[in-house]
This record gives sequence, C-alpha cells and structure tokens, in this order.
Amino acid sequence: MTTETTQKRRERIDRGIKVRSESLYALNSFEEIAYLLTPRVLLIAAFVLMPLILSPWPYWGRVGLSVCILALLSISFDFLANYVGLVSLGGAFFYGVGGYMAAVLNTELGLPPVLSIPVATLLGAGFCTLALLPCLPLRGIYFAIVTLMYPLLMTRIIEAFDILGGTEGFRGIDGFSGFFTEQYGLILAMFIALFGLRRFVNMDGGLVIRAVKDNDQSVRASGISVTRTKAKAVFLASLTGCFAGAYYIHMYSNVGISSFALDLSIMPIAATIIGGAGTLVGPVLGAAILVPLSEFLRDFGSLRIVVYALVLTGFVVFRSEGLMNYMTRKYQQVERWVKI
Amino acid sequence: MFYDILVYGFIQSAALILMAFGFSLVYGVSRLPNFAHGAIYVFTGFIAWALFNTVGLPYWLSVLLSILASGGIGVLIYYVILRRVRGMEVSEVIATYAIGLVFLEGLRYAGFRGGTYTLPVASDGVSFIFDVPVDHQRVLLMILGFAMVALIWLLTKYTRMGRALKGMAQDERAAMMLGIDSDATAAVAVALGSMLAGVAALIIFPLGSLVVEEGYKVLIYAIAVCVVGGLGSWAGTVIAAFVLGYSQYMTVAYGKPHFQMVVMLLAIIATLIVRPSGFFGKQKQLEERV
Amino acid sequence: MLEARAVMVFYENMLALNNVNITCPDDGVIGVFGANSAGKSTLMYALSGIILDIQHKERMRGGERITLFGEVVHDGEDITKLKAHQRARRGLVLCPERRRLFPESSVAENLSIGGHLATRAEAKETFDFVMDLFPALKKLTRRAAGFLSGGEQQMVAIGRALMAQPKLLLLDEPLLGLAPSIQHTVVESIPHIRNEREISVIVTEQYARPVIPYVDYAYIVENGSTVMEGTREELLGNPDIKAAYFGCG
Amino acid sequence: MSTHHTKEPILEIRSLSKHFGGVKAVDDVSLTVNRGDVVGIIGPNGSGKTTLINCITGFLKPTKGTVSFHGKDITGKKPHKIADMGINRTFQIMRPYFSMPAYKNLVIPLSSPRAKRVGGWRGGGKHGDRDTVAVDILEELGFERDSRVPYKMAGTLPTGYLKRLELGRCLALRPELIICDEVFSGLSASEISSLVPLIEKLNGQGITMIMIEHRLAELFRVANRVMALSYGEKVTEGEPDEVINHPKVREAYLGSEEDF
Amino acid sequence: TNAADPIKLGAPLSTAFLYGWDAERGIKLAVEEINAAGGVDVGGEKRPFSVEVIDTRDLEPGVPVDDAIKAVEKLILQKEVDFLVGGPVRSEAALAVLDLLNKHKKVSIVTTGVLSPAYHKTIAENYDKYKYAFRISNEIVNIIVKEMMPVFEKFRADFGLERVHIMVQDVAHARKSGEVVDKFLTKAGFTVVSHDIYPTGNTDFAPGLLKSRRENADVLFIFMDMPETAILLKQWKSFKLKSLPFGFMSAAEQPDFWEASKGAAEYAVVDMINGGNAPAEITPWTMKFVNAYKKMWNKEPEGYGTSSSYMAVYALKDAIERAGTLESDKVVTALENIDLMGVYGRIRFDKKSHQVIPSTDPNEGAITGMIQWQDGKRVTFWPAAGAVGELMLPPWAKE
Ligand SMILES: Nc1ncnc2c1ncn2[C@@H]1O[C@H](COP(=O)(O)OP(=O)(O)OP(=O)(O)O)[C@@H](O)[C@H]1O
Ligand SMILES: Nc1ncnc2c1ncn2[C@@H]1O[C@H](COP(=O)(O)OP(=O)(O)OP(=O)(O)O)[C@@H](O)[C@H]1O
Ligand SMILES: [Mg+2]
Ligand SMILES: [Mg+2]
Repeated sequence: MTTETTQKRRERIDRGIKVRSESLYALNSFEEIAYLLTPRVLLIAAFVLMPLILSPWPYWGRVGLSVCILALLSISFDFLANYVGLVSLGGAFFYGVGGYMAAVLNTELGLPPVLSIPVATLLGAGFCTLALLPCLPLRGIYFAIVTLMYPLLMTRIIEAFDILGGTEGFRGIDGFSGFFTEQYGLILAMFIALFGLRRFVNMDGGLVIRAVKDNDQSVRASGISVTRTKAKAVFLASLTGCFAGAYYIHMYSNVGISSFALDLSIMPIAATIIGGAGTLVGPVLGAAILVPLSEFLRDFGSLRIVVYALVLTGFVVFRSEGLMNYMTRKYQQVERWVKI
Repeated sequence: MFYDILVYGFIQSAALILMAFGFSLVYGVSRLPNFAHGAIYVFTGFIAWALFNTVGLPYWLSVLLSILASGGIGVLIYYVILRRVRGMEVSEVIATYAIGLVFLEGLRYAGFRGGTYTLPVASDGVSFIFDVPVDHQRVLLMILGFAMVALIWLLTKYTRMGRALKGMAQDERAAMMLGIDSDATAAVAVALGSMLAGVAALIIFPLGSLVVEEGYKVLIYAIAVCVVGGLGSWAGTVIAAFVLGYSQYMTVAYGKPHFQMVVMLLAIIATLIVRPSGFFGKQKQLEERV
Repeated sequence: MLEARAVMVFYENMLALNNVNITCPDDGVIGVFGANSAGKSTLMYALSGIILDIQHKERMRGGERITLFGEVVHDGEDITKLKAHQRARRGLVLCPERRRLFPESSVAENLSIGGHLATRAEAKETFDFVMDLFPALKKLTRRAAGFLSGGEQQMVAIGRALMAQPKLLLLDEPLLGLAPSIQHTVVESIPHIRNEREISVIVTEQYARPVIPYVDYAYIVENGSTVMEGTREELLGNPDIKAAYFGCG
Repeated sequence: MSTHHTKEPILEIRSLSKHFGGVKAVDDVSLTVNRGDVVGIIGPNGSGKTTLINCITGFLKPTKGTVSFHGKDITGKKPHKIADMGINRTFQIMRPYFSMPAYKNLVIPLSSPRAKRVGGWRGGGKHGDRDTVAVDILEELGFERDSRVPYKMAGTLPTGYLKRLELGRCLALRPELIICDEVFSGLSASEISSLVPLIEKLNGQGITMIMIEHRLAELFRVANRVMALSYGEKVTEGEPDEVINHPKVREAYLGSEEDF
Repeated sequence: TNAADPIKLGAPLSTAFLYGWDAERGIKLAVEEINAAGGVDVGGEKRPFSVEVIDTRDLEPGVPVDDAIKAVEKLILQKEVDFLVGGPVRSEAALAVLDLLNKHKKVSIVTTGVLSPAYHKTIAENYDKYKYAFRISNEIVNIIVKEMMPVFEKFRADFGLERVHIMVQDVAHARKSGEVVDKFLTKAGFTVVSHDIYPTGNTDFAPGLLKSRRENADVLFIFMDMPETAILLKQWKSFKLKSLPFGFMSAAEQPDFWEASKGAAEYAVVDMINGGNAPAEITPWTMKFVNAYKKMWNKEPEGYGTSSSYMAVYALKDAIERAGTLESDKVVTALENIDLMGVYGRIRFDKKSHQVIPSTDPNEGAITGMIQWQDGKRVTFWPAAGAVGELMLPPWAKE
C-alpha cells in the first residue's frame, strides 16, 4: 500500500482559455479569439491553398479532389452513424445514385454540370430517402446489413435488366471547364456540408435528431415521429453522398456499376474511425490521411492493400477514439500530476 | 428435376451452414464481430495446402495442424485486436475486416493467385441419392454440416462453456460478476469460430480450387445467413441457410438463373423489413421494450 | 472477512469515493445507506472488481480516466488487483443495480448461467432454493428475461447472484421496483441466507427503512464519504439519520 | 389529496386486454379517469401495470378493447400521435438523453409539434428561446437555476434528478394527462417528500395523473382513487382506504405485514 | 533529349490475376528482346523501352473501376509514360479509361481482358475523340462467328455432336457470347437443349450438369472467367458426362491446371483467344516466342494476354520507327498503317475501329488458338494453320 504522501493522480483539466472562451460573448482578448479560430482557420487555409500548391503536380491535384470526395462520403456516414444512430454500410448507394442521376441528366437531357450536379443531388437524395424508408425502423446491425445489400442490389438489377447502360454504364459525360473551377467547386461544397451539418446538429432540429440516437422511445413519448425525423436525417446524409457521386462522375466523365462498389461503403467508415467519430471534422482529417496514403502505396502493387490495411488496423486499435478526439483533448485540456 | 433440386438445394444449404456457422458462433452467439472470418477460411485452406504440398506432411496431419493454426489465429486476433476495442462495434468491425484484408491480400502478394491450388477430396466416388448422383465429398459436406449444427447446439445449450458464451455476449459485465472470465471465454469463442471456418474450408475447397476471392464471398454469405436468421439463434442460422440456399436453386430451376442474386438480395431485404430482427431474433422488441 | 481500506475512486476529476473504509466480517450483514449518487454503486463496483473493467474500457476508448486508490482485502489476502471474475471465484458476487439480466435468455437460462461456478448439485439445490424464495418465478422459467416486468427482473437478478454460490453477496439496491410483499420476502430472506447458506451480505439502499431491521452494522455514505457508521441501534438512535434514511415513522 | 377532480371523464379504457402469446399480461381491464383525478395503480410485480399504460400510450397495441381520450378512440394509434394529443408518460426505467445536458433534454419535447401548437411558453412556441424555457421548467421542478445542475450531462445526474427530468419532459408538452410509472422507486425518503408536493402542485394546475407505485404511503398522499391489478385482472377500484383494506389486495400484494 | 532516354511504357494491369500477370510477362519479354537488339529507332536515335507496371485491381470483386482509372491517371500524370500497353483488363474499366486517353492524348493498345465488342464500336463511333485507343487482341463476336462456329461444325462432321448445352457466367461479355452462340447454333441447325446463366462465384453446377445428362447433350458450351469453373470441370468428370466441354474458361487455360485439377480438364476444349498462348505452329515466330517465354519465365505461355501483350510492344516499336517521333497523332497514323507478320498472324488494325483485323488465315490477319487438354498437355488443334494435334472424344462418350 502506498503511503498517503506518495499517492499521486494524473489530473486532466480544461485550459483556462478554453473555459473563458466557451461562451461567444465572453471573448475579450485577441488571444482567446485566436485560440478559438486557429484550428478552423488552419483547416480552411489548408484546403483553400491546396489547389494552388498542387497545381504544378496535376496528379496530386486529382488526389486532393479524391480526398474531398471521400471526405463528403465520410461526413455523410459520420452524421448518420454518430448523430442519428443509423450505422449505414451502404455509403455507395448514395454515391452511385447521385452519380447515375447526374449521368442521365447530363447525357440524356443535356444539362450542363452546373445544373446536373445540384439537380441530381436533390433528386438522388429524394430517391435514396424513399428507398430507405421501409428500413428505418430497423436497428443496429440489421440496419447496417440491409443498407449493405442496397448497393449490391442496385448493381444486380442494372446488370440483370440491362438498364442504365448495363455493366458498361455511361461515358462521355461533360467534364469541368478548368482546373480551378473543378477544385474550388468541390472544396466549397465540402465546407458547406461540413460547417452546415455542424451548425445543424447544434440547432434545435439537429438536437431532435441526436435525441433519436440517444433513445428513440423518449422521442416518441415527446410527440415527435421518429420515422419522420430519421427520414429527414437520411435525406441530409444522402444529399451529401449524392453530391459526391454526381461531382465525381463529372470529374472522370463516366459512371458504371462500380459506383456501387463495396469499397465506397467501407472507406468512409475507415476514414471516420481514424479521424474521430462523431466530430464531422474528423472524417475530413481521416480522408486526408487515407487517400494520400493509398496513393503513395500504389507503387507497391498488391502489397499496397496489405500495408494500407495494417496502418488502418493500427490506427483503429491503438487510437480508437480517433485523431480528432485525441487532438481536441490535447488542445483543450492540460494534464498534471496532483498529490492526493 | 424435383429430386435434383431437393438434393442439391440441400447441399447448397449445408455449404452455407458450414460457411456461416463459425461466424454465427462468434457474432451471433458471442457478439464479437470477427470480420476476418472469410480470410481465416481461405488462409486455413492455404496452410493445409502448404503443409501437404510444400512441407510434405500426410494429408490428415496437415488438416489437423491447419485447423489448429486457424484456432491460433483466432486467439491472436482476439488478444491483439478485439480485446482492445471491445464494446466499440464499428471499430471492431473495421479492425477485423482490415486484418482480414492483410491476410487475403498478403496471400495474393505471396503469389497464391489463380485457380491452380487445390486440396484433395476425401474420397473420389459417386453415390446416388434419390437417383441423383452426388460425389462423396458433397455427401461428407452434408454430414459434417449437420454434425456441426448438432455440435454447436449441444455446446451452447448444455455445456458450461456454451452458457458462459451466451452470458458474455448479452452482458459482458454481468457475466464477469458471475465469475465468467470474459477474456478467456471470448478468446475461446473466436478460436472456435475460426476453427469452424477452417473445417468448412477444408471440406468445401476440395470441390473447387483455392482462390483468395472466396474469402470476401464467404464473409458476405456468413453475415447474411447469420443476420437473416436472427442474432443468437442457431436455429435461425439453419433456417436462413435453407431459405437462401433453396431460393437460389428455385430461381435457377424455375426462373432465370441470372436473377438468382436479385432474388436472394431481395429476400434478405424483405425478410428484415418484415421481421426486423431476423427469423428468430428478439433484438428489436427487446430494445423497444419500455 | 472483507475489508476495504481507504478506498478512493475518481471519475476523471470527480471524487466519487473518498477514503472509504468498510469491514464485513464473516456472517455479517452490512448495510450501506446513502442518498442518490452518494457513491454506493461505485463502492460496490470497487469491492467486486467491476471498476477495473470500467477503467480498462474507458482507457481503451480514450474516455474518462478513472483513478483508484486504497486496497481491498479478502480473508487476509490483498485482492485489489484481482479482476471481477477472479473475485467472484473467491465468493465475492455482486447483484448489480438496474438488474442487468441476460435479456435474450430465458429465466432458467439466466439462472444456469449464474451457476457458472457451481457444481451440478449445487446449482440444482440453489435453483430450488430460489424458486422457493420467489414462487412467482416458477411460472416464468421459460420466458425471455428481457420481457419480464421490472420487479420480476429484480427477482431473477437476485436469484442469479445466489446461483453463483457467493460467500459474500453484494446487493446493490435489491428492493428497487419490488412490490411490498416481495420486498418483505427479500429482506426476510437475508438472515435466512446468512444462517443457512453461510453467506455474509453487504446491501445498499437509499430507502433504508425495510432493510434496517436486518443489518448488524451500517454505514451512511454521503458525497462519497462515510459520514457515520454504527450498529443498528446506534443509527436508529440518531434522529437526523433516522429522518433522512429511514423515513418518517 | 387533490380537490380538483370533476366528473368529466377524460380517459376511458374499456375491456382492454393484452396477451403475449399465452401470457395474459392485461385481461379485460376497464377504467375511467376523470379530469383532475390522480389515479393510483397498484399490483404485485408482473400484474400488468406497465403493460396497461403501454397500451394506453400506444407503445403496445392492445389485443382487445378500446381506449378513448376525450371521447375519441385512440386504440392502436402511434405513440407519438397519442403524445401529441396530450397524454404523456414517464418510463419505469428512466430514459433521459444521456449524452446531452439536462436542459437540452427538454429542448426536444419543446421542439415537438405539440409544444409549438399549444406551447404558449414564455417567448412563444415556435420562435421562443427554447433553452430559456427549458431552464424555466427545470427550475419549477427543483433544479436550482444558478447551480450547475441544469447544465450537467444527464448521464451523470443522480436518480432523483433524472426522475424529475422525466416529469419535465412531460411538462414541456403541456400535457393534459401524465402517466407516471414508478417515479418514487429508487428515491430516498427525503427525495420523495420533496417530489410529493410537486405532484400535488401539478395536479393543482389541472393536470390529470395516473401513477403506478409500489411506495403506497406516498402514493396515498396524492391519489384520490386507486385501482389494484393482479395477474392482469382488475381486483378492485375505489378510494385508497377501501382498496388497501380489500382482502384480496392484502393477500396478493401486501403480504402479511401491516406496515407498508 | 538524351540519346539513352528510354521510351516509357505504362502497363495498367490487374496483376493478381492470370490476365494481368501473363500480360506483364509478355510485355517484359518483348521489351528485353528489343532493348537487347539496340532499342527503338526514333527519327535516327536509338532509344530503349522501359516499363512501369501498375496494379489496377479491376478484376477483383467489388473493386471500383475508379481504382483502374486512378492507376492509369497515375501512369500518365505522375509516371509521365509515353504509351500505354496492356489494360485495364475488365471491359468496363477499359471503356471508362477512354475519356482519360482523350484528355491526355495518350496512345494505348489494349492487349488482354476486354473482350467486349463495345470497345471497338465506341471507338469507331467517336473516332475523333477516342482515336488513341487500339486493341490488338480478338473480340468475342468475331471469335464466335468466325472461329467457334466452324469448330462446332467440325464437332458435327467428325463426331456427330449436335445437342448443345450453353452455360455462361453472369457478366456482360459472357452473356453476350451466350446469346450470340445460341442464335448462330440454332440457325446452323444445332439443338440448344438448355441455356443457363450462372452468377459469378457459383460453386455448384450439378443441377445444370444433371440437366445435361437428362437431355443427352453432346457439347457443353462454357463461357466463364471465374475460378469456380474448376468445380464445373471436376463435377463434369466425376459424373462422367458424355458431353464435351468447349468454350472460354479462364481456369482451364493455364498449364498448371492439369496438376491442380488432377486431370479433370482432360478433353476440355478451350479457346485461348489469340494464337500463341499455348504452343502452336502458326508462323515461324510462334514457337520462337513460346521458347523465349519459357526460357525467361520457366513456364509455357500461360493464357489469354500473353502473346498479344508481347506483340503490342513490337507493334508500337514498328509504328514509332515509321512515325519517327513519339508524337501521339503521328503514332496513331503509323499504327493505323501497320502491317506486321507476328506471333499469331498478320497484324493490321481496322482504320476506323482500331480493332486488330482477325482471320483464320495467319497470312490475312490475327488468328485465334484453340486447344484441347490431352494427357496433361494443351494441344492446339485449330485453326488448321497452327494445329499441332487432332481433336479427340472422351472414351466414355463414344458409345
Ligand atoms: N462512469 C461514470 N462517469 C462519471 N461519473 C460517474 C460515473 N459513474 C458514476 N458517476 C458519478 O459518481 C457518483 C456516485 O455514483 P454512484 O452510482 O456510485 O451513486 P449511487 O449512490 O449508487 O447512486 P444511485 O442511488 O443513483 O444509484 C455520482 O455523482 C455519479 O454521477
Ligand atoms: N413484450 C413482452 N413480451 C412478453 N411478455 C411480456 C412483455 N411485456 C410484458 N410481459 C409480461 O407481462 C406481464 C406484465 O408485465 P408488466 O411489465 O406490465 O408488469 P408490472 O405490473 O409493470 O410489474 P412491475 O411492478 O414489476 O413493473 C409480466 O409477466 C411480463 O413478463
Ligand atoms: Mg447506485
Ligand atoms: Mg412495471
């Protein structure tokens, strides 16, 4: 037994500056404003400068775009899983539906990207929400499995009925007019999704959605329809996912059944866990790690997936809270030893 | 025609049971998602192949050792990965899936690709059931499939170990309070599940050839069977395997074969919409009980 | 004999137990009384070792840091580092608050899982004992525990803890949600359990009135510290305590 | 005891039954609740009390029988529809939103369609500042406004506060009828004695109540009528004193002891 | 540029699969030979070839075509390759990459996988956009109409085989093939007893085979590129069906298959798409190639993708030398005018669709190679020009 004098405990306390700057109106020094804004400014600056920095290396410019696409999908997953409590293994469903919508609008109706992307996003989200409506009462793993089946089913239907271009899909979809339009359009959309959703989850409407995750019986008992609330949330998530799909197919001028591939459902989950679940920013961070990592490893051929999966496992197992949660804690709290 | 469907639908269902039972034991009964299941399935096949062909051990010894090895992998997966992320479901799933990827893609990197690796069948002959020819390996498959069901049923129902598994799955902490060593039990569960995957691999692979891609497929089938049956219910697993197995065969026999997957996926989705906790699950009612 | 010496538990920076000393002799029935969030459950977790598992899980998850001090001694051996299941093997069995049954299993199965440590004969004997204690359970043995009513679940939980062949039974708010007649049955069985099965008991309650006649010695916990301890008579002799914990009467 | 009850029936339950397979959890129970009543429901464990109110509030669909509210049939309607009509309940096992601060727990019911419609909270339904209203309600329930309690995470609050939070969720909806499932259990004597006046106060404001309780002494301080159930069937109904002296009730429920 | 500056070839291939790794070996063999002989003459300057192989993963199940597109993009943008040879392997991926080729004006020769007629049709229809893409391997409609049908006729003439059971895999190119075969067989007076489509990954073919037995089928027409085809052949053997398996079955192409299937493939008749993927005597170059391949890789050419990948590099060399520059448009014109006697016959491209011109006569165009497994060997028996053996029936089928 340790004696009284040697008992020590590691204490975690909020930094004074964090406590002081907690309320927006309490801001009264430059230091506090800087404390609050620095992380946000860093994030925004990184993405705003990215295209400028990467423009001499067009390949890495494309990688930057892929980061944003994965970030959008991951935000959509994170929102659904950690704010609404619907763990969806079907991110690819949103993505594929958005992609196909945009492709049809562009190639069949001749809408230019500025129109086809937003219209496909809206229509696609509506379609996804309707399609998922019967599954909303499902819980946990059961919901996850059904959503996993949706993209697979889409693939098989397109194949078996030979519709929407069959296995070959659509080609020759209009691209974007220039490097910077392409880059900033996507980055802007990502920020809208990120900050929009972050704002939304803290508003009263968002609170109701989060309440459904905490316990839906109480929400019901409060006279609020859980199904409608979940449907709203699914609509928001599918907006984000469909946009990613619609944008992507214009980047690469083609869409096919591989837009419903399993990878597109798994990668966002991985990015979310690495980045920090339940933070919405975390997934962006996760995407910014995973995509370039995967590109660096492309030269290793089939060893690539092995290394990639090892890194992923390492992150999940040894930093299971996710980077963002870890960093937030370090930023906001200090630790010290105190004597008891 | 009728007997064809009867017999081979049965074989298909038995194969699904074999593939799913290990997963079902670990996830359905013990609530530990081991998404490396498919990888272990394939890996065991290759271990047996290597022991038999490269090391040159007798076949029965290779089989025995490779099944033990798969159990060992299960224990490692538990202690290195699952134990650290216990209780965080999404992390458990992603971590084990990723480890599965390491195994599968590692095999591919090591050069095990293409359809040229095979395991020998136990016996070469053909028997007739209802006048339908069935090769002996498939007869073995049926027998072992059902032996496995019986074994797991006895295990979970009548042994101390089985009860510990069930307890730990439903409430780990409450189980600990009753003296159940949750880590040891969980490790045993994962090991047992992996060994079942190994057994399945060693029975099913001789029918075709050892291919890495099979790992992904087995995983999806196992999850589907286990969830459609209802978590925690071995009977559900069996029934789901039969529903999915026969639904595949019926589509082939009476409809267009290429709608097979569409029908099967629709069956899964529809089952879960109508019975939100699978055939025998009680999850939803339990969670919504106020 | 169980002794907790200078036990302290911090949930992050919150001191949930402060320097608590508790002794439970063999054959004793000890009461721990205190208002809500006094730290009763935390104490039970510390005694049963569950706190170590909570600590481990939180650390892995990157959640709050739980710091433990002090030591728990059982039959002269320091068991501070022993895990919950190891302590259960030594006979320290917790019947947790809020029931925590195995919801999908039937009542019979809950009891048989409870009998993990028991021999076949012991399990059978205890099973019969539990059925005698709570005759209401007889009709429920095949029903899934998760669907039982609140009170029925509480009975199963107590029965399940008994199945584990405890030497020292830790009962955390055993009367929660029980009908008056069953409450009587439970408290009356406490001396019975002690005498016939040679089990000593530590019981926590916030509404101490039904329990107090049956305890030998009791501790009053407030905000994580013991504010008073003494024999039943000593406690009943204190008017403040009597009003606050034993109801007006 | 409340004096506000009238003879105007507000909730009528007619031969309600709920069977789970072979289990008759509620069997042919009828009950009429008048405006302003505080009706107590007692009965041994598993006698079907919770099931009965689950059927009233739509969380379960009754096997047989009807429930009507203000003369309108509400049998088998969705729980949120019924809550929207003004029947609100607490849960036997408390169900707060653990990951939110206590006051945010009330923002959810305050955002519901009913609160927007009948709200009339200070600052006004739709555009009112729900946070402030939430803290107001909590203050009424005994969460000291200036302490940190209303701002703490619900998950770290003691049971006593959680029970009040459950009540707060009902109050935020401006209910006509509150159904409480064992609000007193798990509370210490002093906590109960602070909750009793609160219930009396709410009843004084004209809110009708149904209370399931095992703490009879406290229940009888507030209830004006009591129904006793046993094995799903109604044993008796009437004034508290009558019910408690009913031989069947004594036998099935109270056991031999006089002291309850 | 520096005289020794190599011409960079990018090879996007699904290297974990037969059609990827054998193509890689074919390309590397050609590059080695050419460099050893002094390299490529670019406007009077001798420059060697260098190869960048990248894994496209496009044959893997569930992997997005994206990965293939990104791989090709990486080759073009980051590795700055001059030409693409090889893949992507899956038709869908190859089609998806067309827009990328156009965007970056990179000449590409597809050598493996990609059997779909959609590929050259797309190019023909949008010539200006997709003129940078060529395909030096055969495509299915031609294979069926011009090459498989005559073999069916041979079956009928030599052995009286008339009743055909069609079994294809549920992927675009295979289904298409099934339809085409069905149509032409019926037209030619054969009886199609059944036409089944199996999902990818099917593991039990017994019901189909039993149907075959009931219906007395003579030929089992198989078009599958999944490894499970091995199961089909094993079951076929254990049931001792008298029908002769014939068609496209990736599993049965490789020399190791015999060993692996314990001889289950005996008598199976396999279309190797291009000549030279198994030993044959089509042109003088064929056996030279087979032997060189064996020397370098310790194996016979393994299957579809080997000889065509090898030839693509030679075709490119020829075109570059005639164009005298690496400029894409000039090389396109040179390729359009190529006329080269190669491993599997005369190599010429259709000027509009950029499809290699097929024929059954090696002096007229590129020819296919069909083998039959006989006693552990792949015996090329068709077309007559390359044949090294004769077709046989299983002994149990003769009664
Ligand atoms: N996991 C936890 N994290 C943070 N604080 C906790 C945790 N568990 C308990 N606490 C806090 O520790 C204190 C003591 O809690 P404990 O559950 O031991 O009280 P209790 O006396 O059992 O109360 P009750 O009568 O409500 O069961 C409370 O303030 C509670 O909020
Ligand atoms: N969903 C269900 N499925 C099966 N049986 C159920 C279900 N819900 C309740 N029961 C059974 O119905 C009976 C009545 O349960 P109920 O919860 O209504 O009792 P209660 O009167 O509230 O008891 P307590 O006082 O213990 O809370 C119990 O025997 C219970 O097991
Ligand atoms: Mg407690
Ligand atoms: Mg109840």
